[in-house]
Amino acid sequence: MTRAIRHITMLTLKDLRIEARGRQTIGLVVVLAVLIVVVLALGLGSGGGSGGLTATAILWVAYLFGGVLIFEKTMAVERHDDALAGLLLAPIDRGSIYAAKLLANLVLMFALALVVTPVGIMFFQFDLSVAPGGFALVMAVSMIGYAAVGTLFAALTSSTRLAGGLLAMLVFPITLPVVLISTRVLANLFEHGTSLAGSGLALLIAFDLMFLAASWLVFDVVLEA
Amino acid sequence: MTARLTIQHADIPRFTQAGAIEARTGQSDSRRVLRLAQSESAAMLPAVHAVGVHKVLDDRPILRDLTFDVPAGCYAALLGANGAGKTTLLRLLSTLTTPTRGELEIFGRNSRRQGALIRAGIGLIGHQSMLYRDLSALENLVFFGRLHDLSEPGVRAMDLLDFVGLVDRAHDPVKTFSRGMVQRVSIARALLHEPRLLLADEPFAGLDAPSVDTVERLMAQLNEQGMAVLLANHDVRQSLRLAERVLVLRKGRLALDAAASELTVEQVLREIEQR
Amino acid sequence: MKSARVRIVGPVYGIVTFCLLAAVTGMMVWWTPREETMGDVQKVFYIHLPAAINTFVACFVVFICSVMYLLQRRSWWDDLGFAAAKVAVLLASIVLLTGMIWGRSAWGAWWQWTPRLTFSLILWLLYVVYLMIRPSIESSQRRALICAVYGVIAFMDVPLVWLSTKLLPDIHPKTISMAPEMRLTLLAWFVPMTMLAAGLIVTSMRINRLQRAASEPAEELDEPRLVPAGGQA
Amino acid sequence: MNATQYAILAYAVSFILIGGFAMWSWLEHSRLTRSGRGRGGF
Repeated sequence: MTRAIRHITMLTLKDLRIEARGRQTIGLVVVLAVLIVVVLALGLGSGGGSGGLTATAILWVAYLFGGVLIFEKTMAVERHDDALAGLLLAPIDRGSIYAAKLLANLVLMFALALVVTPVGIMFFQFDLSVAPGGFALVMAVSMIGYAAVGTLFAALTSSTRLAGGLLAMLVFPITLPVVLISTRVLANLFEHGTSLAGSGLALLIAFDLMFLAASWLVFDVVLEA
Repeated sequence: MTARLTIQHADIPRFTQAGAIEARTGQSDSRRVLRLAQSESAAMLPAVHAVGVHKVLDDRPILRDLTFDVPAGCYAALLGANGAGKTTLLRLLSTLTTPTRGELEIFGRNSRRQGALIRAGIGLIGHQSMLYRDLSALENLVFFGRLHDLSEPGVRAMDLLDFVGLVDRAHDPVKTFSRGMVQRVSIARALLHEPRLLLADEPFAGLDAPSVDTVERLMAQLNEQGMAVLLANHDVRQSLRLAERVLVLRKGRLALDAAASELTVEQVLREIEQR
Repeated sequence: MKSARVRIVGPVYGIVTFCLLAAVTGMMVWWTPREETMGDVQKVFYIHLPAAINTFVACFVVFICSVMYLLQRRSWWDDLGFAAAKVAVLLASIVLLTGMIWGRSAWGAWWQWTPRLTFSLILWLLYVVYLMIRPSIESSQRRALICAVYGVIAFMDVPLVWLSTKLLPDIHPKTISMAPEMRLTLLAWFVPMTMLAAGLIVTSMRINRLQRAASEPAEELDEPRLVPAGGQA
Repeated sequence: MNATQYAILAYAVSFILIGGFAMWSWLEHSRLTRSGRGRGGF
C-alpha cells in the first residue's frame, strides 16, 4: 500500500513538474475558460440571467471545456515519445497510473477554478458570500467526478487522431448529471438557503465513488492494444 | 564512485560526445555493468520460448504460428520487411500486449500470467524514446529508476549516463538532444533495472554513422556480459555482422531461423522479399 | 443449411411482427376506450411505454456486450453491442418524440424541463454519442475498446441520470388509473414492440457481421472459411 | 390541432421511424448477402 502511494506521489509530481516547466496547459486552459465566460457574459447582455444559477451554469461551461483540454494535454505528455510504454514496463500497478493522472488533472482543474471563478462572479454580480464553503465543496466534489470520467476517457482516446473532439463527445453526456445536480444544489443553496445535507450532495458523492471505482477497474484494460 | 555500484566503467570504453570511443584502462574485470547470467540458475532457461504464437490486431492476423527459442545470452537479429510483424513481436515479448493464441515464455515465465515478473527481466528500446522530453536525462532516469524500486536511483542513473557517455549532458532536457543522444538515453533507461533480455526495435533508425557505431558497441558489450539481445532491424548486412542468430519474419510467419555464420546476405534478402 | 433456415425464419418473423403490430394498432384505435380528460392523445401511451421498456432492455444488452467484449475481446460482442445501441437510439427517439407530442397536447408546449423528458433526452444523447463516435475511430480494435468502456460507463450513468432529474420540478402524471381494456391494450402492445426490438437487433447484428467480413482482407485470413451466410444462388 | 390529431401524429412519427429503420436494415442486409463477399453470419 505504501508502495502504491509512493508511486502515485511520484507520478503526480512528475506530471506537475513537466507542467511547471512548460506551463503549456494551464495558461492555455485559463485563457480559454476566461474567453468562454466573457463570450457568454456578452451574449447574455451582462447579468441578463438571475444571478446565482446563471453564474454557476456559465462557470460550468468554462470548467467543462477547460477540463477536456487539461485531460487531453496531460495524457498527451504520456503519448509523446511513447513514455506511457515506459510506465507500463515498470513494475507498478496500472491503477496507480490512473490515480496519479487523476490527481494531476484535479490540481490543474482546481488551479483553473481558482482563476476563472472570480472572473465569473465578477461579471455576473453573483454574491458568493452567502455560502462560500458550500460553493467550494459542491464544485470540488463535482470536479472529482468529472475528472474521474475525463481521465479514463482521455487515456482511451489519446491514441486516436481527433483526440480532443472525441473526448468532449464522450465525456459531456456522461457528466451531464453532475452538472445538473450541482447547479440545482447551488441554486437551492443560494436562492432558498437550503442546507447542503440534502440528497443532492449525496448523489454527487455517489457519482464520484461509482466512477472512481469503475475507472480503476477498467483502466487496466484501457492501456493495452 | 565506490565498489558497491553495479555499474563501473572498468572494462567499458567511454564514449565522447562525437561518438568516438576511447578505451579506458581496465581495473578489475569482476566489476560489470550487469550482474546477471553467471549467478542465476534461471539463466539456463531460454530467454524466449514461443510455441504457436498468434496475434490478431484489428481482425488482421499480424503474427501467425510463431515457434522459436532464443537461448539466454544469445544475440539474435529479427529481420523482415515493413509490416512483417517485427514491432508487434517485440511488444508481445515485452508484455505490452498478449498473444491471441499460443504460449509465450520469457525466462520460463508465462507472458499471460506472469507479466510483472517478465517486465522485471527485460529492457525495451522502442521506436520512440519512451522519455519525457521536458525533463532532463538524469530526471528521466531517476524517475524510471524509482518506478523500478531501485535503492539508489540517482547513483545508478549517473553510472548509466557514464556508460552511454552522456554525463556532461545529464542536466539538459531531453528535447535539446540529438537523435543519437536520445537513443543512448533510451538504452540507459532500458538498462536501469539490470534486465537479462534487451529488446531493441530498430535502434539504428535515424542515427548518423558515429551514433550507429556507438549504439552497436554498447549492445555488443552488453551481450558479452551475458545479456540476451533481440534486435529488430532492416539492415541485413549489419545484422549478419552483429548477431549470432537470425530470425526472418515474412507476413507474420517465421521464414528463417538460423545461425548468422551459415547465411549470406543474398539468402536472407531472398527470404525477406519472397512473395 | 444455415442460410436456408435464415432465409425462411427471417421473413416469417418479420411478417408475424408486422401483423401483430397492425392488430394491436387496430385494437388501440377501435376497441380501446378514450380517456376522458386527455382525449385520444392518451393513446400515445400504448407505444410510449413499451418503447421505453425496450429501450432499457437494449441499453442493458449494450452493457452486457461491453462487459463481455472487455473480458473476451471478441469482435462478435462489439457487433452485437453496436446493433443494440442502434435499436436503443431508435426506440429512445420514439419515446422522446411521442413524449414531446403528448406534452404539446397536454401542456401546450413541445418541451418542458420535467424529470422524465430530461431523462429521456439525456438517455438519447448518451446512446447517440455511442453511435456517432464509431466512424471517427479508424482502428477497429480501438473503436471496439472505446465503445465497450463507454457502454459500461453509460449504463452505470443511467440510474444517476434518473436520480438527478428527480431534482427538477415534476408535472408529469404519476399514476394513471386505467380501465381493464386499456390495461389489456397496453399489455398487447408489449408483444410486437418487444419482437420488433429483438428482430431489429438481430438483423443489425447480421449486417454488422457481414460488413465486417466484407471489409476484411479476405485473402490474408488464415482461419478456415465459413459457409457464406446469405443466399448466393 | 386537437388531441386526436396529436395522437395520429405521434403514431405516424413512430411508424415512420420503425419502418425506415426496418426497411434500411432489410435493404442493407440483402445488398450485403447478394454481393457474395459476406462470410459467416453469426
